[in-house]
Amino acid sequence: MPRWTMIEALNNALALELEHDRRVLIFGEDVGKNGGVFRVTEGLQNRFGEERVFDTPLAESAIIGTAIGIAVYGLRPIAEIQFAGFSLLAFNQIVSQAAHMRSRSGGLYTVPLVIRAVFGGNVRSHEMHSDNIEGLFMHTPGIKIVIPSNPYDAKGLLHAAIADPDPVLLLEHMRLYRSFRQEVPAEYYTVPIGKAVVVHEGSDVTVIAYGAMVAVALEAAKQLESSDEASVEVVELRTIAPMDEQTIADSVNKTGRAVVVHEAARTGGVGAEIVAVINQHCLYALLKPVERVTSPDTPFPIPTVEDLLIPTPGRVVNAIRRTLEA
Amino acid sequence: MPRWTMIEALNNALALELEHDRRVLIFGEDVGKNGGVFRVTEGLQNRFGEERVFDTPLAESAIIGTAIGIAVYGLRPIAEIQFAGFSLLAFNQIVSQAAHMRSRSGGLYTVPLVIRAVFGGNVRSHEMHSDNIEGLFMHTPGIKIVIPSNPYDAKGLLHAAIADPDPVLLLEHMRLYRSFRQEVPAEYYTVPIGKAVVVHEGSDVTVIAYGAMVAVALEAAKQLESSDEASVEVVELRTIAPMDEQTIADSVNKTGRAVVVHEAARTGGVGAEIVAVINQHCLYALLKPVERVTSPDTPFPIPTVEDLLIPTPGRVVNAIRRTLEA
Amino acid sequence: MPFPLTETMHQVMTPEGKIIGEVPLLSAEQLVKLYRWMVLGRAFSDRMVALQRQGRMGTFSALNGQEATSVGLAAPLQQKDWLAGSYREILSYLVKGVPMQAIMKLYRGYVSDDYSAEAHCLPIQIVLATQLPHMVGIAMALKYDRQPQVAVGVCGDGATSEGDFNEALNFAGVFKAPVVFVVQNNGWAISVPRSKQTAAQYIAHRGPAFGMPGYLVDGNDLFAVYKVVCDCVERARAGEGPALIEAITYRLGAHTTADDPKRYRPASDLTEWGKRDPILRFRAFLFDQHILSEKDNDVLHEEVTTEIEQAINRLEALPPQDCAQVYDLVYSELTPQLKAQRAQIMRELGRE
Amino acid sequence: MPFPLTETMHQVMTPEGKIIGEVPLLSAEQLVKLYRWMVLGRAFSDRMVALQRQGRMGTFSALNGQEATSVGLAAPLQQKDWLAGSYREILSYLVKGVPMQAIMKLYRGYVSDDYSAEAHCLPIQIVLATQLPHMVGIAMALKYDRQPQVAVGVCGDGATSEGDFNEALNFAGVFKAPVVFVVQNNGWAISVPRSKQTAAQYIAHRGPAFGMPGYLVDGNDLFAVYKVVCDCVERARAGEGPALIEAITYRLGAHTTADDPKRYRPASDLTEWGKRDPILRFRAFLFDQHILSEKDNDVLHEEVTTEIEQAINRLEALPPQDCAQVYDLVYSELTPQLKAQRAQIMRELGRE
Ligand SMILES: Cc1ncc(C[n+]2csc(CCOP(=O)(O)OP(=O)(O)O)c2C)c(N)n1
Ligand SMILES: Cc1ncc(C[n+]2csc(CCOP(=O)(O)OP(=O)(O)O)c2C)c(N)n1
Ligand SMILES: [Mg+2]
Ligand SMILES: [Mg+2]
Repeated sequence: MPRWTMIEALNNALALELEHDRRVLIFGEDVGKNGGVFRVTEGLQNRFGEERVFDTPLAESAIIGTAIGIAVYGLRPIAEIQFAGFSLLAFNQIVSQAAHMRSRSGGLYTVPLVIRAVFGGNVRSHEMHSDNIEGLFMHTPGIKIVIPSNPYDAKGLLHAAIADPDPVLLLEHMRLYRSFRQEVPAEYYTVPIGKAVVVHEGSDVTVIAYGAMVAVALEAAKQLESSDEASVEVVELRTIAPMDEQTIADSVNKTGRAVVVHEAARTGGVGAEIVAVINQHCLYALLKPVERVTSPDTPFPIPTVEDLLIPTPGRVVNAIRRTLEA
Repeated sequence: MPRWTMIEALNNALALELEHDRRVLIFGEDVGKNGGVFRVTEGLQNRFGEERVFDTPLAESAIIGTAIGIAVYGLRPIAEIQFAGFSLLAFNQIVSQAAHMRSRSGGLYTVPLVIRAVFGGNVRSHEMHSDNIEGLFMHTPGIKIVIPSNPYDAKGLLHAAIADPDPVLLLEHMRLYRSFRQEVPAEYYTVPIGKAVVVHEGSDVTVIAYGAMVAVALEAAKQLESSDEASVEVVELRTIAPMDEQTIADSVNKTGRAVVVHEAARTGGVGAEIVAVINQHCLYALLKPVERVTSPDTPFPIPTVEDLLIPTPGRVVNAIRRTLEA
Repeated sequence: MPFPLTETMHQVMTPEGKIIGEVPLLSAEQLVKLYRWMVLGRAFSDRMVALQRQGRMGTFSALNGQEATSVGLAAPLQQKDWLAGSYREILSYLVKGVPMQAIMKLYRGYVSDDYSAEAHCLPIQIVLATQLPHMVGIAMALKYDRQPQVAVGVCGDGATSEGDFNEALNFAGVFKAPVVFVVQNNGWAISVPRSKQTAAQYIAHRGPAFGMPGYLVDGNDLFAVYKVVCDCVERARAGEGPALIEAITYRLGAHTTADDPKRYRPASDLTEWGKRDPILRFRAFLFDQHILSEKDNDVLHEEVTTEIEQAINRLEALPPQDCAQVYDLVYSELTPQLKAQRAQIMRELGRE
Repeated sequence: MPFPLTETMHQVMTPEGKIIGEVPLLSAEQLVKLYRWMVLGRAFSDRMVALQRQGRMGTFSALNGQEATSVGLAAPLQQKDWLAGSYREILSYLVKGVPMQAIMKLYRGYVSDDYSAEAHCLPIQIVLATQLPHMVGIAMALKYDRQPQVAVGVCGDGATSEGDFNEALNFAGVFKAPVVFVVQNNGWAISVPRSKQTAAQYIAHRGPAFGMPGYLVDGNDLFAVYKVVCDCVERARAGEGPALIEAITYRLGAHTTADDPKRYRPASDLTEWGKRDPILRFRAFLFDQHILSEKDNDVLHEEVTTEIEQAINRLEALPPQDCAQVYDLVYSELTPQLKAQRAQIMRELGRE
């Protein structure tokens, strides 16, 4: 089996889709000849032609707006927003249009649209380039939000997103793009949307994370387990919306303690919803307040301080310890 | 003291501001001759001239974008977005620009901007006109979000928002605009931003609400108190961000039970953050899971069903009863 | 060479009913059908306003005065051509094949599940201008799919100030998409006059700025609108790219049933524009040419009234909106959250 | 009458250095100062790229090739005029009075707290085109305040496709705001050529569409840019409203240090545009006119290098960024949440 980075896995998935389904179109800023600023669409225009893979003018609202039309028509657009932070310019098209088309038309029209966008910190990017935006979209019924943590899932979730009849926002973490390789089947497969997964079993405390924070959670788990301090279960969400409440509840009801980790700011983030889910399903099992380890309630941390302010294994360990205190 | 509707109270506040501070400018769609589609700016252009109170072209992003420039320059713009749902078109200007200007400029520039917008259900409005958007903005450090529940607070909070050196989103509930009158001083006064208030004391359970849901919560409290079922404390947030965690915590630590009520959809809404706050400060006092009574995770309920799907006193009573079950 | 900044207003018939241009080649039957649509549009609009006053409909936007543009922009389209517009375009929607029931259900506050797939119209748009990029996308898809259809995107003069209007035109130009943009310039965006909406002399001048022709047309002249739309649609169909049409018309009524235009515009405007009434103008032509008699006209009006009343009766005989339906329409499948929320509300409403 | 769709490219000096227009009235000293800015811009840009390669700076966008536009758009401004642009406009910012330190701190990943109030520049914009409505707002405020200043908003060719670009122009026209828009059309938006950005022949044609004049200028001709900007700025200052200027130039380097232009553009382009190098062209003029000698030129280059190296030394001598500062900059006062979060991180970092 090939060993691929997340970029290679995504590129392979896109190529498979273009090959097998003529309805699939890929577009956005610089996705054509340039192959995307991170090379996720590398070689695709060359192989499948300018009609299938093309650059657009620099206008995020129109990228999503036209993609909605293309999807309503019956094709399978995959629109790239060059950096997730710039999806704010397409916010209305995503939230009031893509998400509502099915309801507004009484079910007549659907929007089988995939929006891909990169985000994520610890890479010393400029303002808005690293912004974690999942929390801004989580409050919008009608869209699904997916964030993979590894090449295998990235490919499988992308295939699932394209097959999904509803709009899916696939957020790809910049730091995971090339940081490691993994065995990835070269063939088509899907990873289900809407399902979380226990990536590490444990019994004393549950850490819930997604994207790049999964590795941070696992590292914290390793540290505490090697010092025999605690047995830590790590739940990876993979899908932010709709959230897999069952998997979270099962784990926390087992361990009685929970720590939520995300890279986004704290207030009103995904972590708040996770705490609400735990409150609803696990209150009687809960021994300590759920801890939220997040970035601060500031604009996304600037390069010189991001490594301090984005959750680190050390801060997750501290939080876990707080849940273990008598 | 005059008895004013919320519209009259807001109109009076705007007039006072225009009178006393030449830096105050009011603009937006139809705020001039027409006095706003709800008459909040009625008579102001006539009295203060077209330079102070003026209509703009129909473009929400530019309304907020120009308002940012006007605020950075040192004036005190009050920009109206005709219906809060259309603020999605200005989402980027609010979230990446107004909210970040202070940070981005190292504190050199500030954005003393007030954005006023109407929203709210149970009025049989068209799509997007009733949308509760506070949850979409709550995850953005750098802005404040204020939602009054009565004419007195509306006026005082508007004055406080204009005096605030940072951008404030003032969301005015359509149903509260004219539904009742209240004694309102004709003089300048402020109601503090960032402070919640106990609007009704009780001892068995805390209901946390804001905007039009305050009356719904109070009605539920009345019903349960008149049947001697429970003594209900009602906390009104008034400010959504930054949230007054202390007032919430004090009440829930006293009662041991909590119900959160909002008109917005459930997932990722303000209610999730409130539950997270309660989890953090009150877990050991909490006897039952916090209940969230909200609108469904659908686009805002359409006119024929909104009275059923937006929280009602009956549904709040049911939720309170669930928190009281053995 | 850039497309020119036109200052020529296309006109076939003067407000006085004098033919000064080329009358489109249409049979008597077709002409009466177009006229019937205009009459139906106004009657429908008046009836909806009346129903709103009685609390039987939600806030409604009358289209009176804009019948020629509304009909003229939709009539030249083939069934599989696509159309999208706002609340002011409902007559165009009816012409395009959307059932009256779909429109009425919307304003009655029901789920809008009566749009027919055959009409190829997107749901009535509320967020101004956002439908235009959708139509560009549909046009791009048609082109990709080698289909001979076109897409027509309509909006008001106010909506042209939105970013999406401009982004849509720019995309259409770049992708040479078979899309035609029609601006119903009715002089007002609620209380804001066209003169305060843009400093440009004509909205049509936005066309050349994005690499497409921009046309001006007398929007109260059915023949002129029909003709210019035909030309642009055929040009797009032939692969020659998009076009922008500014139809100059006037909103004779209030913006909506919640609006009071006396607050912001002089009554003299109405007198002025009343003289250019698109229906009277066209009717004068039909009478003149003996295509329609007074008697035919009366019959036609009666038929139209009956059609509308029957639709209202059907509407008001509908069972109340099932509140469970709104849960089912969010995604292709209910999420666990929606399933739980739906179950809970059914329980609380005693409808388990 | 609409403003015309210009096809005249303003030029004062041909690429070969021949004077074909009116040279602005500037003293020898002023001319050398302008030249010095161009030299400093390029040296600064080259140095930043080198520092990035050594890991001493973050991703940086070279401005090479665009020195004439960058200097020519800023030099005519008075101190209290306002300016805002993107990462590509840092030379304009330096000319306008922003300390080199402010720019360097930004790219070094520090809090940008060295912008000086006197420079009247908004922070370097990252979200393309969003600064333009801000400048319209500032211009509206200046007008309201009866101040004689103007605002200048700059962006690239790619940014003109954004809704905000168009909304800004439209507002400027309607409010007759004293604002001048300058588009640095450098041929590319990363890998997307100008020809795919819009179907219009010139971006300048967007001006008339919004009721303002649109000018075309050779962006590698310092005199031409200087002259057209002067004219538009003075026109705006005189209360005659906004203008749009399209400066046609070329990005000689990569889009940023993370970009590889060989993937998308032919090397021949560079040869072609290298011949029109704005610095060489202007230097030829200065040499010709004996305003600058070879020796002066060498001294000037040395001075500029020293200035940059000193700034780098100052920068690298700075203490590390205090992470507590970012908490303090969000609001005028720390919220209770930020206070708690700040305290907690200080505790966890052992910095109580
Ligand atoms: C994006 C957006 N902003 C504001 C509104 C509120 N609004 C509804 S209609 C209207 C005026 C529209 O004017 P115009 O585009 O000329 O269309 P007309 O009503 O004249 O047909 C406004 C401001 C809206 N629906 N959408
Ligand atoms: C709104 C937005 N979308 C996308 C980007 C990513 N991006 C950065 S620079 C660039 C190209 C800009 O081209 P242009 O406006 O011509 O400016 P230039 O870089 O050529 O000076 C893109 C797409 C961005 N910064 N902002
Ligand atoms: Mg109009
Ligand atoms: Mg460029």
